[in-house]
Amino acid sequence: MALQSEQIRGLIARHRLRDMLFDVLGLVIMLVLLFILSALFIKLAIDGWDRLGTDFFQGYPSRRAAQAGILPAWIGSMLVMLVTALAAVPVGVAAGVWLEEYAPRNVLTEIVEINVTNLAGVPSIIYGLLGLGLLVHGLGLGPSVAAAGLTLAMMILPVVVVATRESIRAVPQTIREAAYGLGATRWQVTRDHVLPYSLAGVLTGVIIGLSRAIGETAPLITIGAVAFIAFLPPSPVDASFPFLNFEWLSTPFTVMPIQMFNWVSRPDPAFQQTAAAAGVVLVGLTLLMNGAAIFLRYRARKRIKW
Amino acid sequence: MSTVPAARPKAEVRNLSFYYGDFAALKNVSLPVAANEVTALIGPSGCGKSTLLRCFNRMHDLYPGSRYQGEIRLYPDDVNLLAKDIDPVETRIRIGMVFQKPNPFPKTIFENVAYGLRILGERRRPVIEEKVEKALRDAALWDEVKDRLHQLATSLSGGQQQRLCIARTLATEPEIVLFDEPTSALDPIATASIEELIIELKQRVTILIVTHNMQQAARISRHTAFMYLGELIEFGETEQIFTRPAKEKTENYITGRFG
Amino acid sequence: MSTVPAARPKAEVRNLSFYYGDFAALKNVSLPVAANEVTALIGPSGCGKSTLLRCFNRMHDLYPGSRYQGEIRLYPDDVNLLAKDIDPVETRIRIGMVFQKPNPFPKTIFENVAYGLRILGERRRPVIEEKVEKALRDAALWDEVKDRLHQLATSLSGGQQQRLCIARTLATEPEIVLFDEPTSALDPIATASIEELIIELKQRVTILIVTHNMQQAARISRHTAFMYLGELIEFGETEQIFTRPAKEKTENYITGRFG
Amino acid sequence: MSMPHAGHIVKTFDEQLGTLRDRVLHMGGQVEHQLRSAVDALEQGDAEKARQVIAGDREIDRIELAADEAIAQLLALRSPVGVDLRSVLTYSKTVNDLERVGDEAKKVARMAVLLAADPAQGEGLGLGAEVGTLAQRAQEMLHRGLDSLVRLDLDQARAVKELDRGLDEAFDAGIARLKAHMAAHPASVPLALELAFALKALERIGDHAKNIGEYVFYLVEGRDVRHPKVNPGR
Amino acid sequence: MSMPHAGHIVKTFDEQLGTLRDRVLHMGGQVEHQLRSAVDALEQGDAEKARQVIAGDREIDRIELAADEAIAQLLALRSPVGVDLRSVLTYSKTVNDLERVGDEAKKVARMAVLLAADPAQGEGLGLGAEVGTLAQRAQEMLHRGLDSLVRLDLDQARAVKELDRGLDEAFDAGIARLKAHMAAHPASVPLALELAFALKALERIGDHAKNIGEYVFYLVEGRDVRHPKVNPGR
Amino acid sequence: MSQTPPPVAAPPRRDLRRRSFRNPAERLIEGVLLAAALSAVAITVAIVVILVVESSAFFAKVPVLTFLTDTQWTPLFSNPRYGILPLLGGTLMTSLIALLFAVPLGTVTAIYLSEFASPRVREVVKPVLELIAGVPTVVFGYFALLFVTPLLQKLIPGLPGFNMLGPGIVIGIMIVPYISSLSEDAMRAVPMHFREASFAMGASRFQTAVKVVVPAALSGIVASYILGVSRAVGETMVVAIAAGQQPNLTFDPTEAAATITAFIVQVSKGDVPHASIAYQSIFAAGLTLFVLTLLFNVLGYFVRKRFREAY
Ligand SMILES: Nc1ncnc2c1ncn2[C@@H]1O[C@H](COP(=O)(O)OP(=O)(O)OP(=O)(O)O)[C@@H](O)[C@H]1O
Ligand SMILES: Nc1ncnc2c1ncn2[C@@H]1O[C@H](COP(=O)(O)OP(=O)(O)OP(=O)(O)O)[C@@H](O)[C@H]1O
Ligand SMILES: [Mg+2]
Ligand SMILES: [Mg+2]
Ligand SMILES: O=P([O-])([O-])[O-]
Repeated sequence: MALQSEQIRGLIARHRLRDMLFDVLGLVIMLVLLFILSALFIKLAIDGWDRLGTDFFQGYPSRRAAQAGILPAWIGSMLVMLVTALAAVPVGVAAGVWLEEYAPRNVLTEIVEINVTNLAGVPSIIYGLLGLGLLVHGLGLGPSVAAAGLTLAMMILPVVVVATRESIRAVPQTIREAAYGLGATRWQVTRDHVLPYSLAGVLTGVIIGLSRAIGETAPLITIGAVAFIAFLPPSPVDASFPFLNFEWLSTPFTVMPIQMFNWVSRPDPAFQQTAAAAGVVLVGLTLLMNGAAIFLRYRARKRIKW
Repeated sequence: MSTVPAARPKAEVRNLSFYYGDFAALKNVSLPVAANEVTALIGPSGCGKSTLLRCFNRMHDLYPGSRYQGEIRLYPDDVNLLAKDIDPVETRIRIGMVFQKPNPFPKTIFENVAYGLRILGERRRPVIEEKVEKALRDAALWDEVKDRLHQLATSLSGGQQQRLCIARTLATEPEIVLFDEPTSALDPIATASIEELIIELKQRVTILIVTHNMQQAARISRHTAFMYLGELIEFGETEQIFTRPAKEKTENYITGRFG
Repeated sequence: MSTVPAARPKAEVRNLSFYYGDFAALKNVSLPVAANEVTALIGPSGCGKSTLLRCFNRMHDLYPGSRYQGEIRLYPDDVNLLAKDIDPVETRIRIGMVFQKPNPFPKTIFENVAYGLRILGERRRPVIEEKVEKALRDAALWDEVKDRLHQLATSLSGGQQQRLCIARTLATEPEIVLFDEPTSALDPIATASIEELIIELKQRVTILIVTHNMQQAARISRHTAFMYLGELIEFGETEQIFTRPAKEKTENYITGRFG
Repeated sequence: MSMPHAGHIVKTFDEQLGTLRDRVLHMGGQVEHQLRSAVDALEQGDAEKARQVIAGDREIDRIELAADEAIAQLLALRSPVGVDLRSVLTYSKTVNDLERVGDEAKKVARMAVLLAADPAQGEGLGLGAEVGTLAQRAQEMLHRGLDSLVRLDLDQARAVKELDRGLDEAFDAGIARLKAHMAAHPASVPLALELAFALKALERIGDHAKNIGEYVFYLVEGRDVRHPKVNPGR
Repeated sequence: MSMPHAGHIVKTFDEQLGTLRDRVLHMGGQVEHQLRSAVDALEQGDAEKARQVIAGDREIDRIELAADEAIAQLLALRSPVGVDLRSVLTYSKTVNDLERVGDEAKKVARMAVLLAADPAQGEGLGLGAEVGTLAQRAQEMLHRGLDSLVRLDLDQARAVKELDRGLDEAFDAGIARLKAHMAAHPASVPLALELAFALKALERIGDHAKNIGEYVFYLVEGRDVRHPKVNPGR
Repeated sequence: MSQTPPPVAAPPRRDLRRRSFRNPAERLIEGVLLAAALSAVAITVAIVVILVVESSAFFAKVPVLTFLTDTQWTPLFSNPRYGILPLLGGTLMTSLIALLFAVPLGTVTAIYLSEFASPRVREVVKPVLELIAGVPTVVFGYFALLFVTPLLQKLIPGLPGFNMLGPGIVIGIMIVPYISSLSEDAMRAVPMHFREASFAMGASRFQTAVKVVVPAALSGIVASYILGVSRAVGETMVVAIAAGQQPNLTFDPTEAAATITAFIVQVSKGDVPHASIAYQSIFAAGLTLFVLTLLFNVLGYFVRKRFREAY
């Protein structure tokens, strides 16, 4: 032995102490973080608690804080999400599939990849400017549900693409080779294996993307969402033929976070309570969605073993 | 190179060179593959064994940047598998492959074996059931799994998984089955059953196997090819290769001298 | 069980049982480990070879929920390695380990070998340099890497990486080195050099090796232990185990009959 | 019947070992046949039969070569260990001894040819009884030796050893009688000397049979029981 | 000197093969020594030396057992293939032949004891020249056979085969002379018969030496050249 | 002995030549997928085009040099000045505060979670952190304005209601989970056998973490910082709500200041006529922001790529 065991024991004791210190440090930091966050949420809940009631969900915005409700906001949010999901999911998943399963190794692929990565990092407000310039004015959609939905769709597209790619990448190459080895075509391999096995991951990504979209404020402000909307958009479903109605796409709208922003910005503390109430709803909604995503991923991990 | 006494060749590699980009992984390899026999490819790491094996079912076509030169003729059709007008997908249906790590699909045992049939457009449930059973029997797995056909394949042991992969390959009745180090992830007992299975299978199919384990080549193959740095150094009957190899390189390799 | 003719035991397992939770992975195993000899553990998958090996350096302590019962005595100190008052870290400094897959740290070759020394608080550069060189020489790697000590270890070939891992372990001069299937990821040539190395190393250290490859146990070990379902079935001189095993189970296993 | 090489997971290995074993036993049968024919030829003065034996030795040689090649292949391709290795080594040694027995049978047959050419002389030697006893014992030993190998029967193997003592005594007695006869009938010397060699051959056959019995011990118990004087118990 | 078993990555394997080879060559040396002593004893009528030879055969037996065990271990632990396997098989067969040579030397020594007890008789036999020639040839063959193994020298191995022919002729001549002598001097029969057996032993030694030469062909070229009649070319 | 194989009824051999009917379907699918992938490129192009086109009208009126060097940003004044520096300063200050807060906390948390915490703690804490990362930013804006700033006002008397410190810290809190989660992923991706090798040599947990795991995951960790910066820079709602709307070139964190993003929101909230200079100015500001984040993103991309190649 190079060292005497006495020396070694001393060394080990010192190392142990350091381990313990770091262990405590880490735990403390984490607890503090969690404490701060829970304090924040608890304050939010306390502030908004009184306003949370059925009226709140069924009421229209009002000049009087005590009567202000979020009906148009949450319906607006739902409609915008519908557009976003319908636009972003198929395109995002398809793009992810192309990148992982089809892309040849060439410049085009590299360009697409860099673009996706970059888009994921572009601040949301830039998407707002894009929506404003391209959709609202360029295509003349105006500050409508359609413009909002598409703007958010562009924003979460990279999220969906990246989530799709990552969960597809988790499918081992050996599984693909097994299927190809049996004589499957590229699309058969994708359809029968890659997509089914990565479905949970894709879904997780979609939910996380949508939950981001539902809480997003800045881009929608930029494209001109109005905070004060005292009516509902026309229903998408008609009683008479052709049963579907697309008028809602072109109506002005508001959404939850904008509503909340509007209330926060008012100096009146009563409105701030209302804002808190909206905040509680918003946090609840996103937590629910994220929770669902986490659960899905957890279950998928448990179910699929390679 | 020794001449092959193989009565009926099932395939024949002729002057095959293969390039990953600019790197020549195979250099002018020629090799017969006797029908209904086991032919083993041995050689040190990176000598091109797997590369050669994967030429047979055009696996390289899945990845960009590689290039074939030369022929692999398949009999009795007498076509060149590497020709431009040959469909790699069709090739893979007729030439099956079993991989190093058991890689069952994360589906049920039944669905794993049925998959190849479904690809071929088989829809009739009774036909599928019958063929799945036959394939599982051929892979000496039926008795072990017949009561749990609808459990996940991943619940099987390593050796069973590998036999399942073999059954999956057999279900579509390929003419040649390629094995790429099929037992290197398995323990000696599972290895022995796979070896036994391979020996049995040769009655039905022609087998080409890559193995790191020289003793394995010795145990199961009729012919052995020794490769080195992308070249075929020696090809001959296995017993000759292992008792009196003609080339010094072969002798050095099999006896554990500096390669 | 055969008695051991080992002159000097370096360690001795006494009535060791080991539990992962409620599952008994080792059942009352007793086994001497002769000093400056290679002792091999063989047996089918899941028989507890790795579990036993990892008891020697208390690797199980890293994961919760396992339990030892029995002793591993280390000589000449004559202490029980599994005793509560023995620090696993100290044990690991004295008993090195080499893993199945070569796992050099993603650092330079030099830093890999120096790692253990730095952990032990060595700061003097010349001392470190000297010991690194010695360890690399002992691992028969010096000549191959002396001109590229500051390149990344991952640029080495598999066999070299494994020898680097051995050098890394040797640098801190352990008394016992544990090998868990050190060559199962390597080709025959790299395997042979590792085997040669292990045989050389026994002059310096005592070696305990787990291997799936029975021939490997035959080639390099002085004593062999055959385990089955967590029990030690037979222990004896390797040549006896392989030419005339005393137990039928051993005979069946080594000859490839149903285990 | 205990077959030490049944039950491998890889059945081809069983087959190959079985084939080798059968080959060795077949060789044993052939050699027994050669010996019987040679002895018959000697006793019956049948030169034709003796010549057949002499010619038949080539077949034995051929079998030996084939068996040795099979053994080399088995060792090269299967790396047997444990009982499998002991079996192969036993077969290898047995083949060697059987070939020697075949040669000895040929010597006996050569003697038979000589005798047949000069039956009167043969009568004169009057050694029918001795040769008969020796031949019978040698045959029995060979048969039992092979039998012990077939059945892995250590009792039988031990019995062969016992028989060898008797054979040696019979040989000594035969030689003594021959010496007396030669001294008394100088004219018989040339033939008598050949007969002595034939007796020697029969005695050697006993030794080879004993060897086979000893190999069986090695096969079954893993201990080499040859040369007990230098090798006490093992 | 070409050593077929040098240069393994695992040097222990070289060592083990080397040890086995040395053991076999050592045995060859011992056997040569036994033979020389036996022949000396015979020629010099030195009973003491002859007895040493007889006692010394135990040592040969011991070496044989040890070598066989080493071979079994090498096969079990190293699974040799190719030239390594051929070496091991060659050593195995060589050991067997050497042991037989040892036995034959013992026989010669026994004869020497008998002769020494009755020197007058021995003189009378007057076979000094024949025995001398045979003994010398047998010794040379053995030496050359072993030499061809040491050097893997096929020319040498071939030469041994040539020599065997001469030995066989010398043996036949010797036996013919003996027959004549016995017929002429009936009193010499007992000793003469023993001498015949001794000559036979020397002749057999030549055969064994020839065998060793044949094994060298197998080792070097991988073809079995024994029994050329049934085995054309191979 | 090998018997001759029993005659097997050979299945009809399939023709190996390429079949034409399969290809069109496969090709169609590939085309659709490719189109989807190209949409990412299209979006980027659209962003660049919109930003450049709209701001080129702006730069026609305001010279680029002035834009980059003027220290005043007063587009809504009657005497408008268009110097981006105050907005840039505000953006960088808040981001810096956020990073000073988030990097140490995020890193320590990541190391703790990856190397020290028991699996059970990790299984609870990690999802919680991820949940936090999903909370809408407007809610954090609320916290910054109505919780953190009042708290800070107690510690720092005289702190104005709008300041950079409060939102900076809140952004920091927001990106801690982001950094810790990405860093922890990078550390988890370091194969277990490296740790086992280190422990087997007698290293302590801390040594293993610091000398083996962190270096091996370094580029992943650094990438998480860079992406964190990028997020902080682009963060809008917190600053729009709590940092004030006054462009103010200052490095005093207790002062109020506007960021680029806050300015854009401020303009958008009002009814800005299309094609007015105010309208165009937000695109100019947006272009600046885009270029800034692009730099970070590209840097992050390459650092991460190196990390992916490590094993
Ligand atoms: N996709 C690839 N791109 C570039 N080179 C490759 C690729 N795959 C393999 N090679 C190289 O081609 C050579 C042959 O590789 P191959 O996998 O066929 O070897 P192998 O004999 O199967 O080795 P192993 O026994 O390690 O599997 C090697 O030098 C390898 O580095
Ligand atoms: N962490 C663990 N938790 C629970 N059971 C375990 C764990 N590790 C191993 N086992 C079980 O303990 C038994 C012995 O495992 P061990 O890894 O020692 O086997 P082994 O002989 O080394 O096998 P192999 O050759 O496959 O490595 C096996 O049944 C295994 O399933
Ligand atoms: Mg293990
Ligand atoms: Mg013969
Ligand atoms: O013929 P043998 O040498 O065996 O007496």
